[in-house]
Amino acid sequence: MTIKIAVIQFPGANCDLDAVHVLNDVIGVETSLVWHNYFKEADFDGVVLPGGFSFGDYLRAGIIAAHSPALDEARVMLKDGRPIIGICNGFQILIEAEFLPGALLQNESLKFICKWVNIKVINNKTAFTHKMKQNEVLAIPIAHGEGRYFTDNLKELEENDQVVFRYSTETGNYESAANPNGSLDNIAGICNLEQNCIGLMPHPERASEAILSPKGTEHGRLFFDSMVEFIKRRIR
Amino acid sequence: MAQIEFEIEISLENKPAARDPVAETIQRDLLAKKGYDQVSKVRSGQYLRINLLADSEEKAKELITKMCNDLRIFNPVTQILNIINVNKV
Amino acid sequence: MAQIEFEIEISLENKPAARDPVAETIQRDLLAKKGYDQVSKVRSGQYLRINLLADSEEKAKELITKMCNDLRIFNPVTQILNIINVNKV
Amino acid sequence: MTKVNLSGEEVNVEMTKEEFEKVKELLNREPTITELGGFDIMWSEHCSYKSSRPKLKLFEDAEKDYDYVLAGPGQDAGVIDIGDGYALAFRIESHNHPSAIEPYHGAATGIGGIIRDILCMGVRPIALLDPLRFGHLEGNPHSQWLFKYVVKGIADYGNCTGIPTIGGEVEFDRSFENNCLVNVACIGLGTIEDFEHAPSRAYNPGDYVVLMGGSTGRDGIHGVTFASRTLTEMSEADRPAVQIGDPFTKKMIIEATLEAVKTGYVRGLKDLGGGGLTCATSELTGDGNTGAKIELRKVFTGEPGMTSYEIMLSESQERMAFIVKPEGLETVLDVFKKYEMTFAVIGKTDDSKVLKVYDGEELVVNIPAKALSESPTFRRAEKRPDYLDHLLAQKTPEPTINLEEVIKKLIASENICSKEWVYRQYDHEVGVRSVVKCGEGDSGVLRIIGTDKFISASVGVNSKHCYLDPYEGAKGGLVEICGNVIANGAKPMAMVNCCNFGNPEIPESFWYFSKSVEGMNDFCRKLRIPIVGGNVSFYNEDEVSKTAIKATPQIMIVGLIQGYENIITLPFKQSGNDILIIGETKAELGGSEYHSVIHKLEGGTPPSVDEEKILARWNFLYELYQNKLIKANHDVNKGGFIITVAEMCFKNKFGADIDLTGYNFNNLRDDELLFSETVGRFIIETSPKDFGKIVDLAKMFKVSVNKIGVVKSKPEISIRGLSQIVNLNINQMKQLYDSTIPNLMEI
Ligand SMILES: Nc1ncnc2c1ncn2[C@@H]1O[C@H](COP(=O)(O)OP(=O)(O)O)[C@@H](O)[C@H]1O
Ligand SMILES: [Mg+2]
Repeated sequence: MTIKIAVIQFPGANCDLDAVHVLNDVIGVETSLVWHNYFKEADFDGVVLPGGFSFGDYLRAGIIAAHSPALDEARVMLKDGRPIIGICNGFQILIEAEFLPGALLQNESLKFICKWVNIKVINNKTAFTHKMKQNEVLAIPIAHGEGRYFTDNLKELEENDQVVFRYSTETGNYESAANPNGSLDNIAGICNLEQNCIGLMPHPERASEAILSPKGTEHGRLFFDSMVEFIKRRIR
Repeated sequence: MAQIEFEIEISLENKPAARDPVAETIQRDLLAKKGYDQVSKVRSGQYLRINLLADSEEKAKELITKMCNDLRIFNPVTQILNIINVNKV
Repeated sequence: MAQIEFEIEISLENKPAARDPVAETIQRDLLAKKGYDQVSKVRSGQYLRINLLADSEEKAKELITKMCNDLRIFNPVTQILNIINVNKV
Repeated sequence: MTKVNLSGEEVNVEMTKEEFEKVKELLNREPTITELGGFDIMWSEHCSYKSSRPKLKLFEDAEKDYDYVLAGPGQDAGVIDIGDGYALAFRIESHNHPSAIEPYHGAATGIGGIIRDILCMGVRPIALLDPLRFGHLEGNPHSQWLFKYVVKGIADYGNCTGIPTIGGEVEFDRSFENNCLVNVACIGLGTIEDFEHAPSRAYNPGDYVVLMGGSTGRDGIHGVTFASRTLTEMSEADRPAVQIGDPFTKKMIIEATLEAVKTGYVRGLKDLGGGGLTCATSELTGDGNTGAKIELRKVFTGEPGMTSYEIMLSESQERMAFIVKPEGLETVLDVFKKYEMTFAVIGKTDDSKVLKVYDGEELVVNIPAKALSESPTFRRAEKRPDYLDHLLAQKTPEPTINLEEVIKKLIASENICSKEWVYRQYDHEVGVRSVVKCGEGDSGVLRIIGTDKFISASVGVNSKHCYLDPYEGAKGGLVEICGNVIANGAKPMAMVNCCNFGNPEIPESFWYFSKSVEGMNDFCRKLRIPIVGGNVSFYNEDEVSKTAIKATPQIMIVGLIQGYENIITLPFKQSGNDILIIGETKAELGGSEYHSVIHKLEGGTPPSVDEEKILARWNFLYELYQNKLIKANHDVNKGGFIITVAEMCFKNKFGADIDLTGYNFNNLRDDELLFSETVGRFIIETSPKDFGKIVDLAKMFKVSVNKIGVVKSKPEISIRGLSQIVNLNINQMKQLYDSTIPNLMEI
C-alpha cells in the first residue's frame, strides 16, 4: 500500500509548493497539493499545513484558515492518530484551531525575521522527531513576523513533554541571543498530548537539501523521514 | 420586529503577561524624543468597528460577544476583548 | 497649575475612501462564511490607549494628535486618527 | 496643468494645448470626458515616454539581434530563453513619488505593480530585487522614517505573496532626502509554452474580455478635473492619494492567473496599472490589431455611483484583464471560482479596430484602438551643467587622519556597511531556490529546480559617479553589476534598466538622462548584452531645494550559471591561499566614499571605463573558472579594494597579510591606491600552486593580475608597502560593519 500525504493549500499559503517538492522529489513519498475546500481526510495518511500567509494573516495569523472545512477533516485525523505537521503559518493555524495550545504573537522586534537558526530537540518521541536524537541541534531557517510563542500554562506543557524544540546556540545553549523572536522559554515547536501533531515556526522544507543550507546540512529531512516511518508503522 | 443598525467598536489587547511590544516601542520612542514626559502609560491593540442589525443594544452586544467567542476573534490565552462603544447609526 | 490625568483611546484607520483589505477579508472570509450576515460593514485599525497629564481635555487631545504625528505613528496621507474616548482617571 | 475647452466647459488637463488639438484631430471631433481622461493619462510622461522615447531608440533591437531574446523593450517585461524549455522574464520599475509621500503603501504597491508585469508574461514571479535611495540616516528622522517604512512595505508585500526578495542595493545621499527612490525588480520563470500562451495582445476577434481580481474603486483616480465643478461629490482631500495594496488578493491573482494560463484557453493577458481599464483594453486591442466592445456596468465596483470616467480610469490595485477563447470561457471561469476571485465578463473582441465602451446605452468611449498609444514625442534640449567643471577639478586634500581610522570610518559608513537590517526583513528563501542568499555574495543565485542551471541577479549603480559623469557612470554601473554576477560564476545574459532623473524640461537634467542612455547603449553594444526592458522616471527633484536628485540609471543584470560546481562564492576559504587583484587601480577618487565620508567632497575625477580591458578581464575570469582555479571572488566596489578584502574575511573569520609593494605601479598616493573606486576590479582567492598558470593566462588575455597577499587564519588584516603600517582587527571591523544601521534605526 502506498503512503499518501496531503499538503493543504489555503488561500495565501506560499510554502505549499516547497513542501510538495521536498516530499515528492527529495523524500520520495506520494504527495498532493490539495485546495483547502476540497480536502478529504479519508484519502490521506498524513497532512502538512504549509507556511505562508493564509488569508493574508489578516486579523491574526492563522485565525481565518482555522475556520476552513479542511481543519474539520484534519480533526478526524488528529483523533485517530495520523500525523499532522504545521509549519510556520501551519503552526499558527493549528494553534488557532486549538489542535495545539498557546498563542503565537508578533515578534518582539516587531519585524519579520528571515534567518537560519538552531533548534534543539527536546522531545524525540513524536511522529515527526523520532528519527532525531534527544538534545541534537538542528540548523533550520525561520521566516515569520508572528512567531513569539506564549502560553499561560508552561508548566503543564513541560510536564506533558509537549515542548518539542527550543531555539538554542549551535552548541545547544539557550542564550537570549539565540532566541530570534522572544518566544517564552525559547520554545520553537510543540506537540499535542498524543504526539501525532506538531507545530513549529522553523521551516524544515527549506532545510532538506544540502544545496540550500549554509553548512550543507539536511536536518529538515528528519521531519519527513520520521513522518513516513511513523505512517509505515501505523499501517503495519 | 424592526431591526436597528448598531455600530460597535471593539479592541483586542494582549494580556499583560503576553507583553505589548508595540506600546513598549512607542514609549521608548517617546522617551528618546523627550518632551513627552506627560505620558505615563501606553497600551496598544487591534481595533474593529462593526456595523450590524439587531433588535436592541442588548442583543447587539450579545451578538458581538457570541461572535467574538465563536469565531475566536480574540485568542483567550493571550488577549482581552473590550467592547468600547455601541452606537445606534 | 494642577494637571489632570486622562486616559485617551484612539484608533488609527485607513481613510474612509481608501480600501481596508483586513476588514474586507474578515467580513468576506470569516463573518459571512460563518453565517454572520447581520454584519453589514467592518473597518479595522490600530488601537492605542494612552494615559497622560494635561491641563484640560482639549490640551490632552492636542497632545495626542501631535504625538502621533511626531512619532509618525500614523501618516495623514492615508490614515485618520479618531479619538474614541477621553476619560479622567 | 493646462485649461482646455471641452463642449463649452473649462477642464483641467495635464496635457498641453497642442496635444489636446492632436486628440481632436485623431478623433475628428471633441473627445468625451472619459476619452479625454484616457488620453490625458496615456499620453502622460509616465505612460507614453514622450520625452525619453526618441533617445531610447539608440538601443539595439534585442528581439531581432539576439536569438535567445524572446521579448524585448516595449513588452510588459523582457523575456529570454534560458534553455531546457524555460523562459525567464524580468523587469524593473520605479515607484518613487508615491513612496516619498507614503513610504509603506507606496513601496508595497510598487512591488504589487512589478509582480503584475511579470505575471502578464504568463510565468510565475520567483524573485524580487529592490535598489533604494534615501537621504542620510544619521540625525535625520525623515530619512529614517522613509527607510523604515519603505523596507517594511516591500517586506510585507513580497513576503505575503511568497516571492523572495533576493537582492537589492541601498545608497544614502543628501539629494534623495525628500525624493527617495524606490525601484523594484521582479524575475519570473516559466516554460516557453507558458510564455507563448499569454501574449499581451488580443489578436483574435470574438474572444471574451474578462476582468478578474479586486473591485474597482475610486482610489488612484487622477488626471482630468473640471475647473468649474468637481468630478464627483468627493473633494480632493477625501481621496486617498496613495493606493492601499492587498498582497493577499495579489497572491490569489497569481495562483488563479497561472492556473488559468495552464488551461490553454487564455489568449491574452494584461495587468491593470496606470490608466486602469482604459490602458489595458486599448493596448490589448491596439497591439492585437482588433477592436472590442466593453460594457462598463459589468465591472464590479467597490462603491456605488461611480461614473464611467471613474470606472475606466480607476487604478485600483490587484486586477487583471484576460482575453479568453470562447470555447474555454467556462473552464477559465471555474478556475477563478475555485480561488473565490471576483470576475466579470465585460466584453468581446471584434475586428473593428475600434475600442467602444458602453455605459448602459450610452457610448462613452469610441476611439481607434491604437490612438491612445500614438502620443506625440518631444525633442528635449540638453545641456551639460556649468557646475561640473568646478566639481571635476576638485583635488583630494592631503590625508589628515591615519589610514586605519579612515578604513574603520569607511567600513562603518552608511553606504558601505552591512545591509542586513534590510534583508533580514525579507523572506529571501521562500520557493526553495535561493542558493546564494542575501548578504552571502555579490548577486542572488537561484536554482532552477529540475535542471542543473542557476540564475544570478544583481542590481545597482553608483549615483555619485553618475552625478559627475553620467556617461562613464552608467557604463561603470554596468561594469559593476555584470561584475556582481560574474563574481558568482555567471555569464551576464541580459539587462534591464530604470532611469531615475530630474525634470526633462530642464536641459541640464535631460543631459544626464541622455548621456546615461548613451553610456548604456555603447557598453551593451560592445559587450553584447541585450537590453530587454527599462523604465523611465523623470521629475525626481527635491521640492524644497528645487534641485534634481543625483542621476540614477539603475542597472539590473541577469546571468546564467551552468552546473552547481561552477557557482563561485565570496568568503575566503583557506589560510595560506593567495589573494590576487585583477585590474589596475587608477587615481579615481571622484565621487568616492572616501571623498564624501572623510573630506565631505562630492567632486574629483570619477572612474572611467575601458570596454576592451573589461571584456578581457571577464574572458580571463571565465577561463579561470573553466580551469577551476578560483576559490573565492568578490568585485571591488565602494571604498576600494581593502574593504573588499575585509568583506571576504568576515564569514569564516580569516585575516589577510597584504603587501602592496609590487602593486603600486601607477605611483599613487596611499589614499588613491587604497580608496579609489576604479571599476572592473576583482579580488580573487587562489591556491599558491596555481599562481604560475594564472600569470600565464593573464598574459595571454592581456589582463593585469597582481598578488597582493595571502589569507591567514588570524582574524587580522595587516598592510605593508604604504607609507605607514596598517593593522586592522577583523572582529572589530565586522562589528563596525554590522552595527551602523541597527544603531541608527533602533533608537
Ligand atoms: N535593499 C536591499 N534589499 C535586499 N538585499 C540587499 C539590499 N541592499 C543590499 N542588499 C544585499 O546586501 C549584499 C551587499 O550589497 P552591496 O553592498 O550593494 O553589494 P556589493 O558587494 O555588490 O557592493 C548583497 O547580497 C545585496 O543583495
Ligand atoms: Mg559586488
